[in-house]
Amino acid sequence: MRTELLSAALLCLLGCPLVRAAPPLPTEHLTVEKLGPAKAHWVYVVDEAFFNETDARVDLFDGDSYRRLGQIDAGFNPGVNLSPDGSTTVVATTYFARGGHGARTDVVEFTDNSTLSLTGEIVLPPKRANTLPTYFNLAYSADSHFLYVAYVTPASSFGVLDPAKKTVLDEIDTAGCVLVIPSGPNRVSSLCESGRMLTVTLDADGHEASRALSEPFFDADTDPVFVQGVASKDGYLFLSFLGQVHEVDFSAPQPVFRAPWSIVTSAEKGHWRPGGQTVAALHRGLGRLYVPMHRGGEGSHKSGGTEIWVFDLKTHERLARWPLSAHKLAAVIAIQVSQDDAPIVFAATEKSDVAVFDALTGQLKHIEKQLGQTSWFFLNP
Amino acid sequence: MRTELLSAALLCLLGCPLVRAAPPLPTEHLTVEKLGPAKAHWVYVVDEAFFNETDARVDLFDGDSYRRLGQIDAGFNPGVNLSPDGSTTVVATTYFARGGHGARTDVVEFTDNSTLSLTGEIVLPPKRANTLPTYFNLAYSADSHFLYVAYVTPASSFGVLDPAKKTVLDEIDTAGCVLVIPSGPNRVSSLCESGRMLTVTLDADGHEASRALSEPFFDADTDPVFVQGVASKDGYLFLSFLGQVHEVDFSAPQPVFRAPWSIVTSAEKGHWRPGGQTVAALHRGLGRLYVPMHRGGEGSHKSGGTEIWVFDLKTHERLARWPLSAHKLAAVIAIQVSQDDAPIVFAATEKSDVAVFDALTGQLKHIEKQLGQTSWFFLNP
Amino acid sequence: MRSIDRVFEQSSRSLAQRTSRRSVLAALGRVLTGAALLPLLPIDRSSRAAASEAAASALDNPQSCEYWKYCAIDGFLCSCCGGSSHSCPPGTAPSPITWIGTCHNPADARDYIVSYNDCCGKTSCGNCECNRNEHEKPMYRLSRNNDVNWCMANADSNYHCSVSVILGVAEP
Amino acid sequence: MRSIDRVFEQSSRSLAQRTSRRSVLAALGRVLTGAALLPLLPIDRSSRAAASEAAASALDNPQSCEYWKYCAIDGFLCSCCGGSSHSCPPGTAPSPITWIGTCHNPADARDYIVSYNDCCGKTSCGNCECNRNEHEKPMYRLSRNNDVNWCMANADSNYHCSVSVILGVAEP
Repeated sequence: MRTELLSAALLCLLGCPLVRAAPPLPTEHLTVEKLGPAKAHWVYVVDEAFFNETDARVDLFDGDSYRRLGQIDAGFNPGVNLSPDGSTTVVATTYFARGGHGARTDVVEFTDNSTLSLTGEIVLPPKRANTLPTYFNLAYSADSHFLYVAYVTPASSFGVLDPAKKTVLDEIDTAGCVLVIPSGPNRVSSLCESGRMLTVTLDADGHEASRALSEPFFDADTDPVFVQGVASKDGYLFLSFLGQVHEVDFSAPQPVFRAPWSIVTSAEKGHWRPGGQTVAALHRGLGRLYVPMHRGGEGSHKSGGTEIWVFDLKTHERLARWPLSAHKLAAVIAIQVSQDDAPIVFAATEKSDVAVFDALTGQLKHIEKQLGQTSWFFLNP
Repeated sequence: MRTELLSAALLCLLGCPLVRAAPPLPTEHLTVEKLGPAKAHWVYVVDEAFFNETDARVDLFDGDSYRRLGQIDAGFNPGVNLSPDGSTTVVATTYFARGGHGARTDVVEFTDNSTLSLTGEIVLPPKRANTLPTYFNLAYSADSHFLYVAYVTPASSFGVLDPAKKTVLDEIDTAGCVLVIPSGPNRVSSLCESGRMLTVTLDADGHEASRALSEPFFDADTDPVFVQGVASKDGYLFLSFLGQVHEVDFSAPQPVFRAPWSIVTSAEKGHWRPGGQTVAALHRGLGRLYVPMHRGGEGSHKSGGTEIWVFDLKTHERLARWPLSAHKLAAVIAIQVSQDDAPIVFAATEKSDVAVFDALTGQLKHIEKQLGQTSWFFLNP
Repeated sequence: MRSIDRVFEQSSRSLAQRTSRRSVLAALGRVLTGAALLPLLPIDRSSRAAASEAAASALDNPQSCEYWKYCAIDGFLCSCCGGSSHSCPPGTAPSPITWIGTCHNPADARDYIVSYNDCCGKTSCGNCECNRNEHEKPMYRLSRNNDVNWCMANADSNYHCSVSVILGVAEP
Repeated sequence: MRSIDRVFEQSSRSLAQRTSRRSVLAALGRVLTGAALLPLLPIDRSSRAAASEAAASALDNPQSCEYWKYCAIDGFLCSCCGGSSHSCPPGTAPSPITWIGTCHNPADARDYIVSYNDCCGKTSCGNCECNRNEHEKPMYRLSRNNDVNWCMANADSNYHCSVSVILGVAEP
């Protein structure tokens, strides 16, 4: 800086009379930014801030300009999601009356995504699941009439909320099954230890109308599925620790489980594994699945990927392997892909750097250093 | 780790029958640690956690074992101090009803230093000075009967609290002067822009009995003093930006200003400067003053020291210069010294590493990496 | 190790299927109480401590993530926060509920059942982050899961750090 | 530059000696209102922006701590947080009270009076920390001090980031 100042001073000695002839810079007026219409390459980065865990936040980041557009406070161990139309960010979180201690208040806060201002809140019973972010800690019904929030005390249940009236409608017991996987206007499914899915159907007032337990679709002993499911065209898909893909069609009253397929060959199985905090991303239009993969054994299911593998959802063919060490990137523990026609992949490393790739070619476009402290989850419309 | 596991397994193949003959490890019982009696080399490290500023904390660190002994939550922009007998840590801080936003509660919290448990709090009017830590944001009277807390709204005043009854006794206007410099059982001095000191004397109930304004003892235009004063045998000393030492005797009803002296030669003046967040430490028994010093000009008063200079308080002689670059230490922005006969110096760098030196020889004893996020202030009894 | 794992997996599975919080707490209480009733064997712990200090490998160092007892811990090691591998730092409260693991101690070639309790009520310690997941399971198998905040049922439910407490030996 | 500095130092000194919060706010309000009344000069700002982008030095880059307007800023640059050098990020609120500085713009060799407002009501932005202190003074000269949280008087008084707003030119 000193050198630059010196240059400027020298410049001034030569050219100042000329420069001074120009009118001075105008007075500025302090304003508050508003966001324009949402863009396909924006992404909401959920930063757990694990080392200062009461100070989690969501950073809105632009994958084209590589700029941070704003921030939403997220409290402690939050669940975060977007409304189906993308206009609202909901944060289910816990606050303490004295920062890191004191009386607990569980709450869902609503943020207008065009202004990043809070528009309201719903105070919850102090039962909210305190866990890592997934799409299923807090989720809207497809028509936005209900909002569901997962409870674990450690008994498991969920809350049904009215996001318009900002009220709690009911609490529904899930018999040991966890999380809120929404489908249609009034169905909530939960994952059970038995490898089954519990589906509760609600009536118009948000109370339980009926429930059904599926047949087991995975084995929690031999090959459990990650709870970080990914939205597909007609439901969600779940990866297993060993790389099985369980596609679940939620378009009917009860979930339909397609025959699972494997992202690893029999030679790779058990040696190459998916892992991390967010274990896959799917471009629904192109049917491309992006999975951070690592070499590892039992117990490595939270290790980040040293490569990103790309699959065709229809043919199950592996289309590409993107090695990350060439870019000097640390292991990737969270991933997302934009849903437009010129898609980009966001990949967060264990150092909380975020890499942006061309989703079609795998070309590295940008590395945003230190986007948050521990960014483990991405949301986009 | 894999290699070690393998070694262990191999070891087991050879020696397991023998090893197995030993009884198994006993069942453990989960307990909560208590602290023994305080030791002279313990230090309370105030971590502003500036990047997650609602999550400030105080780390208790042992300068002999180099272990962290425990933690005290400190909220947002805290003022922190110890009771005169060292038994209590007081934290004046601000909490928001919703973590980073919402209704503001200003409060003083009391922690028992033998258990690190909270023992009580006093809720304040929402006027507490939100600023960087000094000894004068929050301070006990010498007999512990009163606790004073600085207010800035931006009008300045201070609160008089009863730490035994946990009540607010009064608020006293300070006519633009700031901070609470305690002396005796009932006097509070504040620093004024005019270079004067305002001293308010309280009655037995904590109300103002009288006030007096001193003559100017520094010039805020030409050579302002840092507000980070340091306790001396009979009062406090204040360094100026250019390296003047203003010793103030607080043992009489009104402060007495000794003739200032300089820690820099006329050749060094303006080129070598003190700076940082906590700009000096004093061993009161030995009369040794430790000052982080840097080369810099106007505006560099918050730059950390690249050397620590050691002075004799009586002779004003410079006893030593400790260069820090040899130890690969970043610039030192906070310093403290233990008050015992085998004293050690704690020096926090701008990277929040804490170096421990032999205070007599300058020998580096230890570097504790990343002791907090932004540790800017040390307290010890 | 497999056999004892299976016992615990099955017991935890039945636990998680229960729906009332009280019954889950009571069941976990039974497990913990049972373990606490295991006799304290007459062992000179000081000599053991000295020996393990001499070895000083990461596997033996409770301030290292590689310490054998931490095989499924996820969080900040209390031993770096003013506690130890099985004690909470001053001023925090242990979680009464917990997740359970089985870890292999290479020093005596035994498998031990450990409970990973959280210490609660102060803001995150932030030191010695450690994330190991041997036989860890997703949240639908709650008593084998280390992603949830096990301080959830504490009066002060903020998470500070984690310990690993030996409940007993798991003979093969 | 010295002369205008002196004017502001004196005005701030008299401010700080006042004791009622309302009067301090009113006085600061007068300063700000006065500045806002300075005429907007007819300048093609887009061409200026393009030119400065071309230069692209740190002195010209509002996302750099070296940017000329930031000569006494202390905190996170709002331009790295969704705002700009003189706008707050979405969903935050500007502080109505402020500290004042005089910075030299090498591009036109003029000194400008700037106000360093904080943007408030969200938790710390944490990006582009910048701590510069030209003519910054300790807390007893409050209106020249950047250590206090200038969100202190906001309804939501949490500190998020800082801006530097040109109030006017300081002719020598």
